[in-house]
Amino acid sequence: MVQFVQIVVNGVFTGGVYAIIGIGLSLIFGVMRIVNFAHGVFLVVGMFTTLFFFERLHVDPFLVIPLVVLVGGLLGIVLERFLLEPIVRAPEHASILMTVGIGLVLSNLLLFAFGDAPQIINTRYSTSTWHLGPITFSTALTIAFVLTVVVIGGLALILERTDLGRSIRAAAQNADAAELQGINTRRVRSLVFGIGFALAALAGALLLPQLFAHPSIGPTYTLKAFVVTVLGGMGNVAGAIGGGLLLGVTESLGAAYVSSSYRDAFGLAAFLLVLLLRPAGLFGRSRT
Amino acid sequence: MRDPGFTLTLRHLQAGYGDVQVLWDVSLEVRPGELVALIGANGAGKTTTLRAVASLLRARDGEVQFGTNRLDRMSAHDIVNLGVAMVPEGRQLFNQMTVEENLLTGSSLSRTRPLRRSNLDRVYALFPLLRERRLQEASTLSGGEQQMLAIGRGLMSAPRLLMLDEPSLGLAPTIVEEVFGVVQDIRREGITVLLVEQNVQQALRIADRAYVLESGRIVLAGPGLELLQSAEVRRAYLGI
Amino acid sequence: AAPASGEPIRLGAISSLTGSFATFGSMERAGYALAVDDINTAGGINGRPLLIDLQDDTSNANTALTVAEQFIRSGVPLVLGAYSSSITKPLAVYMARQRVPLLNSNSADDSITKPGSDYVFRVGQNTDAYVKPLFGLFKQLGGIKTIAILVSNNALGHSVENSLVTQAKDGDYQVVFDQAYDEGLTDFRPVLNRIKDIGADVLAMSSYEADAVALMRQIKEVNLNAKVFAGAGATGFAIPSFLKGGGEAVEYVITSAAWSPDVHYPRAHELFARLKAFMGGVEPSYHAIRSYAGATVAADALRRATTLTPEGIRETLLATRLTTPFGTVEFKDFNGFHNQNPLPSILMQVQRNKYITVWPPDVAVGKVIYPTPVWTARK
Amino acid sequence: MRRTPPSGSHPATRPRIGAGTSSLTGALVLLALLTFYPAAFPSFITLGVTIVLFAAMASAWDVLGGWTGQLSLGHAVFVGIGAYTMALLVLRNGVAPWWGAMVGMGASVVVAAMWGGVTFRLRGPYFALASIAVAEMTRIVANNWARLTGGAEGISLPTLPLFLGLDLFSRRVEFYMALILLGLALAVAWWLQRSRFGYHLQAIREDEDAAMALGINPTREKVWAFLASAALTSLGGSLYGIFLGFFEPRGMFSLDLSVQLALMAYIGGAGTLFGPLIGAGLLVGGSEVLRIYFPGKSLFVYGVLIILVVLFAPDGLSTAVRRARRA
Amino acid sequence: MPEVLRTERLTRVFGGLVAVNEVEFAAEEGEIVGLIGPNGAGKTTFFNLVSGALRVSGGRIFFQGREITHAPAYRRAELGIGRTFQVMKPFPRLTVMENVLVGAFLRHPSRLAAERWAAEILKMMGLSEFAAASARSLTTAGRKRLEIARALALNPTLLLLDEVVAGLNPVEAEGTVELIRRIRDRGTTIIMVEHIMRVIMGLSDRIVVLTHGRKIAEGTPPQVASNPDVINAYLGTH
Ligand SMILES: Nc1ncnc2c1ncn2[C@@H]1O[C@H](COP(=O)(O)OP(=O)(O)OP(=O)(O)O)[C@@H](O)[C@H]1O
Ligand SMILES: Nc1ncnc2c1ncn2[C@@H]1O[C@H](COP(=O)(O)OP(=O)(O)OP(=O)(O)O)[C@@H](O)[C@H]1O
Ligand SMILES: [Mg+2]
Ligand SMILES: [Mg+2]
Repeated sequence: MVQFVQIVVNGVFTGGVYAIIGIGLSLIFGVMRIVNFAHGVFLVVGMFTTLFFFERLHVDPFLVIPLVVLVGGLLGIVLERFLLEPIVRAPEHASILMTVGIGLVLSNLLLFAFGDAPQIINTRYSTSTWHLGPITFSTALTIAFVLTVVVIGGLALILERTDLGRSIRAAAQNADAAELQGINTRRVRSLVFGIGFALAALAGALLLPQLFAHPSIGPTYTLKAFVVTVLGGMGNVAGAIGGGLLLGVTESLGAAYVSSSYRDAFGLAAFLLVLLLRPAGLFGRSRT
Repeated sequence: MRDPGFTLTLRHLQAGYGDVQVLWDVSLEVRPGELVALIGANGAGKTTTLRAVASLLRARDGEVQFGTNRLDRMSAHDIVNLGVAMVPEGRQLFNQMTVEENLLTGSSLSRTRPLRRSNLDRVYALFPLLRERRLQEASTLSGGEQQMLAIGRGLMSAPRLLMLDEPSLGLAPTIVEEVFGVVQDIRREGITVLLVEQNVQQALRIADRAYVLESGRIVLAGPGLELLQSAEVRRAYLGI
Repeated sequence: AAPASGEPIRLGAISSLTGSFATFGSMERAGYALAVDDINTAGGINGRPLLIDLQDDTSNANTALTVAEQFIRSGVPLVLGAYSSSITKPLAVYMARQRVPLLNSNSADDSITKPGSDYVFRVGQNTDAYVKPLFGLFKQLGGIKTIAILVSNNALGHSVENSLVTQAKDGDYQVVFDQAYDEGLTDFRPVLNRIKDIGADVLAMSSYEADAVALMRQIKEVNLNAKVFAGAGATGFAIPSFLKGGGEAVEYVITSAAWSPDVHYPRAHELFARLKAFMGGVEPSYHAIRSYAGATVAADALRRATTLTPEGIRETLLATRLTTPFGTVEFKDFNGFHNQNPLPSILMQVQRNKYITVWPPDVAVGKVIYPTPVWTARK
Repeated sequence: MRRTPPSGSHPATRPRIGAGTSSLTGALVLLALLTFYPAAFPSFITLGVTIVLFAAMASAWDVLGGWTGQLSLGHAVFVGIGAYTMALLVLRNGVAPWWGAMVGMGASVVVAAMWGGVTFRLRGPYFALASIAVAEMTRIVANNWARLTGGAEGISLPTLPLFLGLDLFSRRVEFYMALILLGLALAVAWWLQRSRFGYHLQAIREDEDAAMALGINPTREKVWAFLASAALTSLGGSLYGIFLGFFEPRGMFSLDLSVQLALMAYIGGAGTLFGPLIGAGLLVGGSEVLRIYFPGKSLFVYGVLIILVVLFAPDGLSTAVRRARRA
Repeated sequence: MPEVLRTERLTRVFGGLVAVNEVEFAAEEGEIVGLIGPNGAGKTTFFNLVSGALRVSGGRIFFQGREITHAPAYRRAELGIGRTFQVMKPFPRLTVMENVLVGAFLRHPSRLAAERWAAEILKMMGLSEFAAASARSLTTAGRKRLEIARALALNPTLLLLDEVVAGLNPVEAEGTVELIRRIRDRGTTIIMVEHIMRVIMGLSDRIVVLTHGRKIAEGTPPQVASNPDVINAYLGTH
């Protein structure tokens, strides 16, 4: 029983990390209808940025988060301005191809800048834990989890409740009409892409103390992000938490009690089922 | 309270899509407080004219001026800030947002936010159906309900100049009456109106002045009632 | 001897200089480059300089095949490469068909030389060789009965797994847990909790670079104890970044390795230092040394060959017996392997965040610390 | 005042009807020219095989992705099924590879029918995401089900019987086989361009509801398109398996491979006759050129190339060229 | 006259809203039936139910005596129900000709015959000169005609027209009215939704009035026009 609880708890906390991996992707899809294949690479950019500051400034990786988020945001805005804005009226797949290209270019730039060895940092809490009765919690995962909930909650609130949020959604759904309401849709798109990139970078910063950074690891994260967001509902920001948790727990239980070699398959099976049965995501309003 | 001094002037406007030129030479004027109708056959370029004014479409040549501002050099959202609102053809709603969210989006500029509550009440008073459907997603509204929402959203920004593109399209007769009533009310409040309508008779009846657009050129202009009597208009647009 | 001069003799080499295996490509490049330098300053191939034309396969098998065709068409008598088994295998199939020898240094999969082909030669150890010393050590230590196996779900991992299972059976050890995990975003906690539940004297693992650190960290986190934590497939457990990234979590881990600077082969220490300098201060892994050895072996064969044709070189390779800084290289048939270098591998243990060679006894420079202290007893 | 016509419009922006014959000639000339490739570039036959084979598979992808508008990012499944079925039958049952390829085609068709039947009610990006999931799951199963597939270690093909007296491992033979496959794929695309079935597919792509109102059963037509696409891709996979001689699930069922096929079709121009061919030529041939001229930087430059094409020809190169020629 | 369409207690619910409420409706061969009612009354929903674009919540639908309540949309098109969409749905990347051709293939599997048939329909709809233009470039009126043309290509027994006159000026509207008469004269039964009274009163043999999803009146144009309920709910006193 303790073991079962432990495994579920692990799943939940890993799920928190998954949520933060997916959230930027979900936002960018929800608002810009872009299926962002570069998302995982953005995350890796966040990892390397953290690494860079960590090694230069010799401070705790969690302390450089604001800097990393800022860098991510700016990069996102620049990319949007110069590469995505020009194709805003092109067919849907053009943006997919564009993000594939962006991902290749970014990961190779990382390769030139940081070399091709996997980078691992060792911090106090990389392996530290705290306990609640017989259950063990990873400190790094806990910090990541709390930050995730705060960030996603805040973002969801902004999108649902504020004028800014409504403007963002309006620009997403009908750019011309949004312009006619005085919304600067170009700026909104840049902003959203910037936020999306910043969120991915944040995820990278949160993950670095536990996992490693490598220029070519991006696609793995992209795939995870797809799964998370579909489970939670593409574009449904708050749903990403639910999607992440569901994925985390499914994988944990599957890996522990069935077989770890099929771990990813459990998540994918859940993903496919949700797609088929509730296309709007488990936590979205169903449109049918 | 009448707004002083903001006249909309189009001078020799040319515009089009891709390699197709639609507007060849459009000059017209809408003075403060006026209700001006723009009529013409399908494809004459009425919508294109409004889109060019709103800067949704770049003019190829000519000028669009509102007061002292050159609209053709501004971006669409900045024009809205000057107080020029447009209710576009084909509704153009925010489909995945609720009725109320659509309306609120219409008043998100700092200039209009203070008036938000009262504007919302006014729109709901005008179209009670919309109040009933407040929390429904715009995409699931009936055609007519969508039209009401589009007009309502346009009013939410408390404009100086309101451009309406076929507001009566697809509305039930009683509602059409109401909409034309609303248009006149709006004008009475001092808001300038540029109206594009296929319901030529009604439009000319309430318009101070009207222009007739044909193949991208203004071919006739004059007071609404006068045009209504014109043999040419009657034959070409009223089928009488 | 005087430095080589005249018309160079050209060999082809294929490695992953870009793409997902680029980490190892840069190691191979360093090894080849230093070897060519050394060979040519020492008189080259009977006076003529050696030229290794190193081409990037972009971590992609199609590209490797395209490059191989161009090499063969341009008359290269021998090709060196590639790094990843997934590229080396199709390459080996093609080279064998074209009857041009392929000299591989770094792919570890057993299946490259088992059953192998007449045209494929491997300098590096196979996974059987990685696993073997572990069991030698276990026997010496005593008190070990049960083994849990956790490997990455790829060719190398399964190859190690097979070697472990077979050799465990031969030595009468009981395999109490045996699973593979998917690479990538690695949350090992669920599996580790299972293993903790089951309990085993040895946890034998095989992982690429980065997973190895994550694995050890999470072992510490879930407080999983064993008498021995073993990196049975070398790779991720036997490279410098394992120490750097793992910190105290990797202390006492015993890993098999192809090579260490401790070994008593000639010029081993010196070469290690030169490679490090060549790579701008990055610590070379054993892959660089093995590539160096591969190039040396190739040069040796060229020197001895009567004709510089693929067939001539293939025949000379068969008679290779050469001591390199990496160790003795010869190509033998044994246990189903064909043209495989039978060099044993060594074991190193992490002690005070350094690799200390602990096995076999004749090269060991330190003593094994055994059993591994439980996590709670460490500070 | 003149009475203006009820609707105004502009002359042909896309004169497609009747364009069929000239593009047919084009295709035949192209195929004829390609038959000289091995003689002209004897050191680059491997490259030629790769280009022609990927062109054929990208064209096959395009039947579903371009003509029907169902963006699949899981077509590697069929490449894998084609390669594995053929190889396993050769290895385990001694079945000749061409029969194995036929069986693989059948297996792919069955898989496509089930896959399509289940996921075709998903629209737009959701279908694409589902296809990624299907392919990844297939990869994981193939990787783990060692008893069936040989597992993660992969399988290699030993000697193969001669095919009509030809050595299937000869690059030259492989080239002509790939060319025949490309011819087949082009024939299908040419037929789609003008047949009722092709129009049905395009109608579904443009607006499924409207298509249904015109008596088209979208699910059925999409499934047919999927079957055709899967069958052709599977043949390509069998040939690819022979070409490689060794393969493992992570390569054969990889997302990367699926994305590449889609990329080729889109870059060249999806839903056009020559688009996928142009895309394959550019991406495969181009990356070889880049590899030689930008050693170490080729993937970077490749990425830049994709970005440039999307920026300046978002509808694909063949569409851009056609537009440029008209202007 | 044989009955072409009949619905029994046809009902459709959206969440809490009953958009079509137990509607009994019938149309006979060769009739033009006008369907009117306030905005949101359920007219388009009714069309969607009859054409199969939406599933029914209750009740039954018969076409030429055959029950089609649960038949899929494409099957109904095959049987002979053609429709236009209020929110127009052209195939934008196909030419005008190709748009019609897609429908024409249903009755004419051979391409040549289909093309001939499509050309004929384009001519009838006055769209011939735009045959090679892309559907995207048509104006509102053009697109409305294209909607009709496409539906006509099916050679339908029953044609559902949803506001095909709205947005046309009176002269253009007259042209479309003329067209609709011609279609009827070829034997096609027509049900049309329209808010322009001049058009609907002039064209319809019979008019059915919906409000809040319920049928509140039915009869000849003069009967309906003078029905106080209809005046109250829809026409207004103006
Ligand atoms: N996006 C577009 N691309 C190409 N041509 C267009 C586009 N939009 C409109 N046109 C063309 O421009 C011309 C004028 O169209 P516009 O919409 O301004 O006419 P309109 O007077 O508003 O007609 P309607 O009464 O039908 O709304 C038409 O010939 C139309 O075909
Ligand atoms: N998918 C849906 N979900 C929820 N409500 C819907 C949906 N579709 C339609 N409705 C509602 O059903 C009612 C009937 O809509 P319908 O489109 O049938 O009206 P209509 O009679 O065609 O009106 P109009 O004349 O304005 O086009 C409307 O109130 C509309 O808001
Ligand atoms: Mg218009
Ligand atoms: Mg309607």
